[in-house]
Amino acid sequence: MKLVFPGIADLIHISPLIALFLCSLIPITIKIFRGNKEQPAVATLIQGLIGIAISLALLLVFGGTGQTAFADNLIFDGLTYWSGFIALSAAALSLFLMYENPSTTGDQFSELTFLTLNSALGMLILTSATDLLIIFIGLELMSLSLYLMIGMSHEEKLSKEAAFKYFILGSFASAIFLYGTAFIFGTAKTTNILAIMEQSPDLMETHKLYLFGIVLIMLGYCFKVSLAPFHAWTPDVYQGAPTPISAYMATAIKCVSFTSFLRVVLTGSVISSVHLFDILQWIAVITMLVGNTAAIIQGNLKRMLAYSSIAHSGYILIGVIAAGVSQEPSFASTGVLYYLLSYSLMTLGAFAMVALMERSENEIVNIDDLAGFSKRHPILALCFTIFLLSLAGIPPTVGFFGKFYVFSSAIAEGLIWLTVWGVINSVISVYYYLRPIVVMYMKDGDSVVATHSLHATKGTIVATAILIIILGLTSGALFELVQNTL
Amino acid sequence: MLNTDFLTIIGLDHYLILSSILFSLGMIGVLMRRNVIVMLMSIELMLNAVNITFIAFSKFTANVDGHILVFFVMTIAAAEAAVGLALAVTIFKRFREVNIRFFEHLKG
Amino acid sequence: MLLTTVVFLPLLCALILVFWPQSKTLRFAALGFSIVEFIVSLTILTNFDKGTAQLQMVEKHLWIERFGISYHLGIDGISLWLVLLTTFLTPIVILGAWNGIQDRVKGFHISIFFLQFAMIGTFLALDAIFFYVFWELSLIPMYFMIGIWGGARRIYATIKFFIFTMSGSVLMLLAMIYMMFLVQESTGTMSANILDFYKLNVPFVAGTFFSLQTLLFFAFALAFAIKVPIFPLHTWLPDAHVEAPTPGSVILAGVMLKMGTYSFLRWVLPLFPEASEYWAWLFLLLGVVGIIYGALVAMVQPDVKKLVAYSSVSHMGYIMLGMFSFNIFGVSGSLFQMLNHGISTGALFLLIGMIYERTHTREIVKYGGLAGRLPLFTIFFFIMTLSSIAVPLTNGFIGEFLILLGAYKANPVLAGFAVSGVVFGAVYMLWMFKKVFFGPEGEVLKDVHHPVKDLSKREIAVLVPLVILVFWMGIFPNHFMDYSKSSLDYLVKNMKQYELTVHDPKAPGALQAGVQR
Amino acid sequence: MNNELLIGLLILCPLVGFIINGVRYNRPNAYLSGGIASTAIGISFVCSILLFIELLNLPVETRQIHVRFFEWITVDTLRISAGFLVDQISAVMILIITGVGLLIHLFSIEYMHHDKGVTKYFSYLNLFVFNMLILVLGDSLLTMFVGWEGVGLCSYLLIGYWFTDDQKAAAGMKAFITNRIGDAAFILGMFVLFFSFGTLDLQELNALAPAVAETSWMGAATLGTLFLFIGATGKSAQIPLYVWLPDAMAGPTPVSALIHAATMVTAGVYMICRLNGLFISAPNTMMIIATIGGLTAVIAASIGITQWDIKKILAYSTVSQLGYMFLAVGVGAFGAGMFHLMTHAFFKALMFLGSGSVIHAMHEEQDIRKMGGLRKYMPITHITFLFGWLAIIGIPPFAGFFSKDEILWMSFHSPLGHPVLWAMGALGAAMTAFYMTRLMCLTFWGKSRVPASVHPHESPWLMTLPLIVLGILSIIGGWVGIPHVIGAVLPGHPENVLGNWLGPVMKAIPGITEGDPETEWLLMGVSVAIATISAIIAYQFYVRKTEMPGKVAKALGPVHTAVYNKYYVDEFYFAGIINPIVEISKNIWYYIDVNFIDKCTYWISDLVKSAGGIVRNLQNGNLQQYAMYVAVGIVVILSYLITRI
Amino acid sequence: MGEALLFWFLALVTVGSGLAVILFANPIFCALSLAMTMVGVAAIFITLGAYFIAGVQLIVYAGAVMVLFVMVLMLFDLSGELKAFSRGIFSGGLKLASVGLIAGLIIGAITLSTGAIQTTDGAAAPMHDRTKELGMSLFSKHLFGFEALGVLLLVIAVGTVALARSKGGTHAKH
Repeated sequence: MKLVFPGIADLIHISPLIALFLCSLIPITIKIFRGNKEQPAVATLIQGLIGIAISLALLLVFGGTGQTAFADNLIFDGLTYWSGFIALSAAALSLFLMYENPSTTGDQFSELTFLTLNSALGMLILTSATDLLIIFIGLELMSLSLYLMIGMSHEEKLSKEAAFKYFILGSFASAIFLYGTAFIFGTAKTTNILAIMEQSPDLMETHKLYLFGIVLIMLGYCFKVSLAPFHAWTPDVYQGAPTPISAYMATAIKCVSFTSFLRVVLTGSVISSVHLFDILQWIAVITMLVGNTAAIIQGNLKRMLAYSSIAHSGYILIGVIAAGVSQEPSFASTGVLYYLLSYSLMTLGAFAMVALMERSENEIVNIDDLAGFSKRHPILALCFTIFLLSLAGIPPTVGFFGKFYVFSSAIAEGLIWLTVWGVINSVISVYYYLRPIVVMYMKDGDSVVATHSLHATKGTIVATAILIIILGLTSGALFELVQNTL
Repeated sequence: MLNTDFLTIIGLDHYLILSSILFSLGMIGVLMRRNVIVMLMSIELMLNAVNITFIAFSKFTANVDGHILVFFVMTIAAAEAAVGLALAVTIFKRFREVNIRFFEHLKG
Repeated sequence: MLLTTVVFLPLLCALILVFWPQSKTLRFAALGFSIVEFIVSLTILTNFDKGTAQLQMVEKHLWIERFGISYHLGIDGISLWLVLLTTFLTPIVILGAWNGIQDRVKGFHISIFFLQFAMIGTFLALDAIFFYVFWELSLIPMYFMIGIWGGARRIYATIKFFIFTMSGSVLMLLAMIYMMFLVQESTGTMSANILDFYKLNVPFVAGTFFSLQTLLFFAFALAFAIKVPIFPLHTWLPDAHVEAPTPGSVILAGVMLKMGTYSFLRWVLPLFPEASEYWAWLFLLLGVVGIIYGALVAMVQPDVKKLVAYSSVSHMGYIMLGMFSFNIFGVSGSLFQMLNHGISTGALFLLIGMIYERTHTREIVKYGGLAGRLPLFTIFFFIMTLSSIAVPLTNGFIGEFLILLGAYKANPVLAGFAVSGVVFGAVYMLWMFKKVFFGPEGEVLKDVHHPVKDLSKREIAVLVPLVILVFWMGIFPNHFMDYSKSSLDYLVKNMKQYELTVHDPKAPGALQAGVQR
Repeated sequence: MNNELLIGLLILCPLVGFIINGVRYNRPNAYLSGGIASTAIGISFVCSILLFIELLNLPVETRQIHVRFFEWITVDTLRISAGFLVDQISAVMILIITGVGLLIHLFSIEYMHHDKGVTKYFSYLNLFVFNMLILVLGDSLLTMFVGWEGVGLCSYLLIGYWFTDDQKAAAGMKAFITNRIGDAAFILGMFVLFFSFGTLDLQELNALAPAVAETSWMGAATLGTLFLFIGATGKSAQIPLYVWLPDAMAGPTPVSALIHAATMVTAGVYMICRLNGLFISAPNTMMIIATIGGLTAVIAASIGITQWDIKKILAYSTVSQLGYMFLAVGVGAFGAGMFHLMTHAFFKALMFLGSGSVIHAMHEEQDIRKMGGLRKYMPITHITFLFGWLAIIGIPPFAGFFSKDEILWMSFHSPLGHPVLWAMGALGAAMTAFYMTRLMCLTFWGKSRVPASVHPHESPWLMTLPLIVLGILSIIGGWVGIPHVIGAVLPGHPENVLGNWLGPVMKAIPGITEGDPETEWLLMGVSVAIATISAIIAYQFYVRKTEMPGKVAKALGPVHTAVYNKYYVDEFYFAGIINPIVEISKNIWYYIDVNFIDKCTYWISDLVKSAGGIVRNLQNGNLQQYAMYVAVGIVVILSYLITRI
Repeated sequence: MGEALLFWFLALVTVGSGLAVILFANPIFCALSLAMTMVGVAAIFITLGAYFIAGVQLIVYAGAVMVLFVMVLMLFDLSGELKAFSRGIFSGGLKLASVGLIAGLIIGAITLSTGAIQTTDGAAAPMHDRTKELGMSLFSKHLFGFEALGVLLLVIAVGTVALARSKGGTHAKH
């Protein structure tokens, strides 16, 4: 039996992970030394941010080389690089929001920070893992931390329900994922997808169980990225969870899950079975329809954003399918990554807007509560408008270019029917994205932000809004940059 | 002439089918039991079924990695159980209820 | 740099206005900016070479290299007048909104400039995606304009407007992407450049809907047809017009609808010549149906503004009719009619806005006998009515005559039906005119406490340029048509192998096919 | 003097007058604004005379003045310039327009001086003259069309001049829209001609017309001329588009004189004369023109018999007389048509102005049942009106006799004519004599039925002067067209001056032969006799035995009712065409726009929303339900794969 | 033959107790049945030669996890719960049907596939202990996963404590 022991190079590769873990310990350690008393939240925030910053810096320095570590268990390629970048940034911005949100701040903020950073750690593992087992561990680390984070909300009813629902369904999906892993393990004799990649076409021919394994794994991913009909947890959980955590889930989790999904898809499973590819197309179509149609009739802003998030998963899946069937997947993958980036930006901004409206942890923000918002807060209203237009895919925002790249890659592969569904859905989506704008600008009311001191949240909003425009206009350069690393 | 091979020669099939039956039982538990704790138990049942699959494959393909996987899965299952029970306790304290149908405030 | 200036100056103005203090000077500043923009845009005219069909003053910078998308501006005889129309109408609209808009004045002017920016960009963009960006961008300010400053059902109208237009354009986006890949297939590099699109030979199979060129053709045509709007996709228009504030209606009718027809000329006809020709019957038919249908429905409207809105449907039907007759008469007529419609319908909306400011109603039955009390208003309205019903020596006549002439050449029977629009046009406009201005004094004039006053000096200043143009264009149409002649000639004669190049002023004469001296 | 300048002055003076009066529209000084307007027309009149003289000085072969000011529309082969052509035909027309126009302007000053909007009135009048001049001078169909529509517009404005009266405004609208129907056909006619002959230039069209008469109905010349003729029926109030003209009497009376008698309504005749070369090559069209003309002459005259409104009678008379003109051009007697156009301009303008004078005197009363015996009060008006009467019923040597006689003769004699056409003309002449005499009797003669409150008086000199001038013209105007048979027996052998003048630009009727003098004399006698008898009967009816008309009417019963109600044509148009269109419009708006297209969009949005509702119902908050979706999803996917692989 | 008998016996035990888990109305019985299942599974592991794993199974599952379950059950007052299953006949049927179909499909796939999986005959293979092999693998090839699991457990420990202490948790004021 050949034994491969990890060396110093491996440690360097995982240094972002190590840094993140070590830094995550700081706030709770301090709390222990302070006799179980919270330090000022701002200190925790800064420590958490420092942790993320260090990790991000290390990732940017050492990542993206395409090298593997720990006996091919991890890979640090462009996908890891960019999705890690997005996830960590989203984590940092979500921390900002948590810092100021009534349902997350104050008591136990240091534990929350700890969990946030560790769930980010899980994300980094997930996005870099090439072994289904490691993927599973990353998935669990990420999800379990999140279940706890949601459950820790100061809001007492809905958040508990949300956490529990998420937990049961998540575990259910994990079990299914694991069952699929088991089948793959049995048929391919390994769980490393780099190893599977080579034998995948043969296995697909010969082994039903392998195919089932792939399907079950995909369903596990579909659950995580909330694709219909495995999406049902999403609206409930997003609504029940504290807004910053919803933002975190909607952005970071989706990003890394999709990256990992993409990694699995790129093993060639999709190419070698045209039927899998059919199924994924239908899933994409149904997802978009479900998300968009349901979002139309929502009154609760967070719930609407949740359904919109489902719909966006559908769009992203189009890109994933394109990458799967493409001979040159880097093109479509770049589209997916760009979409993830754009989606993360605008969703974070939109959730930050929701957070801005929450006076207490029990506050439910309805769309109609925004009436007259633009008169009191023109800049914030403008930012929200930018988010919504970007979500709707109006140029020249990132949202438009995200869709453009994804649809382009799909058209390049001849998936025209799918893109037609995509654009039809983006028309449907316009309807509900316009509604908050209508309410903000065209109806009179006395809507105001919760308190005027939410500087971090406001800063997040303005920064994301500006980024949405800038990254939209410079999307070409960004696209090149990303594609060159893939 | 009745073929009794299936009864007498125990192969991979048997273990896999056993595990799939257990898995299904677990699924039924998650899908149909009203008590949240029993739902958690059912999830454990599902994970156990998966473990049988791993070990069976491991044995019949002479691949020791399966044991490692099972080891990891067990750990994670334990962790999941811990988190699940903690959440269950939390919501029980809040709702004084373990029937799943009382947790339907989030919908629509 | 001239075109860049013309496109981005409004955006700059909008930005300046963002930081402008909330005071009375705001309106003056906005007016000043818009006039400056108009003057700057007039310099295009002096630099324009009438003798060539090529693109002029082209500016090109690569934007998204991987997809061959570039920042690409250029002008030719087709877009020239539409740009000028846009810059011309903007100061008029701002001046016209002086009293009408009192709420969120700053936001309003920013919207106007933003809208102007997007519209000019649409007319000048020579890159598919760049064009699409402007195309969609123009929806947003108009959306706000209707939604914030509009009437009672403004929200319904504005959402309808947005979704209708958006639903057409998304398929166009797909078609554009597809064509970019077609370019890649034929040349090896992806490009969204319209000049590269022109070089494509998209396969066409007659007799089936599912041939590539036909599908692409309809993807483009649908987007533009909704914008135009062609019957039966027009129902957003009356709602949007009625609910929009006066400036919104003016710009919507004056320029935004032209974006659709312009795009037919720029994109659809040259890119998909076979499909256009094969399906021309459909558009001719819909054009004629639109002419008659719009006129008939306009006839029975109880609301003045809605009447004018339906008249737009009718007029746009003429434009489509002319365009799809594929001869120089029809096409130049429809280009001319685009300008006419912008001016006369824009002016009608302005006038309706003025009277609405005074009476707060648009119901025809409440008016009556205005001619006695408001002679000046009546005169202006009458002149615009004449232009609208195409009485000779007004601009409307030239356009309508040429269009019908072209249509007759293409299809005499349809032209025969279209000519009935001449009658119906007179019927609905004059009927309305009679009910509003003639007869005994109506309800709105009976309010002794709020006597309705005639036009103020400002309002006259708003209208006089339009009146001058009505007659100028009617009496000396060649002053305008000369500029577009080469381009249109070239388009009509070389539709099947339409290609444009960039005009080099130092070496003229390369592409002067069909230009008559 | 420079021709360009002359023509420019001729056309632009009225325009300048329009602009001056238009700018000072709210200053109600009749004398000043009337002065301005009349001066403008006066200058134009002088210019026309100068142009006429100029033309006289030119040799016959090149007797035309053609100026082009600028290129108006230039698109590919369509090249229309602002070009004006003065030749024999248009020279006559501009003289009539500016001459009669001047007189009517003068008349208007006094007639309108009480009116508050008088300046506006004069500006419209000037604008009308401007457009009329463009109509007659335009060198192509399109330039002609400019004036063609322009005069319609002015007519609209002037009919609806007293716009506060709903009915008057409606009359204006009716006129414009009816004209528009004709105009639409005119446009189609232009298209046909343009694409067949490649030009719209009048002279070129005449030259390019097929040399051999076209027998096909779908031939370019036939189709084109037919459309043009439909245009002419609109402008010149022929069947079926004549209905606007009687209503047009809602305008001020001088307007009726100028527009609806002397000038605008004759535009159709003028247009056909202008394009005689083309029309003559389309015998089918000619036949239709002649038939329509004859029918109109008879039907309008019959309606005229029963009317009570002085202006309505004159209006129907105008329609009828226009019918004569079309009859003339329809049989190829373009010269006769022009001749009658001219004499009609004189005597009908005279009669309208006379009626204006009467109405003025009667304080806006138009019903002839309330007049009678006005001879005493208004001698000048009476005398001049008498001349007009004699002229119109065709008593020699008054103007109408010569022109009408020539028409009747040609309708009989021309190869394009037919005895039936002659019969129609003769019948029309009889009726004309009857109703005009009736008008004279009821208005000027017999017992006075004037209400006590009204004190009729003679009009001031500014009104009577034009009457006198026109009265003289009604007498001598016909002498320019003395037919050969009469001229031969008269001392000095006066020739058919007008005919000779117009001759070079009129194409001869193919196959015409030298007429038989006896027949001509005979027909002449017959027509004079009919007119005289008919006039005497009318005199008997309305002066002597005033109970007779009632008896006759009773005897005729429904026929009389039908005629009295103008054959219910207006009613038919409303019930059969206009109301259905309005109803259909309402319905298509309601059913197509509101209930179909919008409903479809609602339906789509409802579909989307109900889909959302389904999703929402599925999302019922039940955790196990959610897990079930996962399970069902797995089942579907796995079974799909099993069945496919 | 004995091996077969053993298998069928164990299968019966695990499936039967698994069935009991989902059928008993009283959760305590469910928990005990689950423990029974775990033991049965451990025994199956032994028959498959996975002795180490069987031990871990007994310790972790049957020991720790089950105790946890039972303790939590004790915390709750479950007197009101008399029925085992959620309401809804239609959805219940659908759930059963879909699970049954899943099971059927997977079993079908299993029977179709196992032939192709190159099985080294389980009975023939020596039943030696693989614990050492396992340890080597764990600390070389699977080191990262192992460490990650460590982190995971720490996170869970901290997290559950935090959750239990949180405002809405067990110490919540009612």
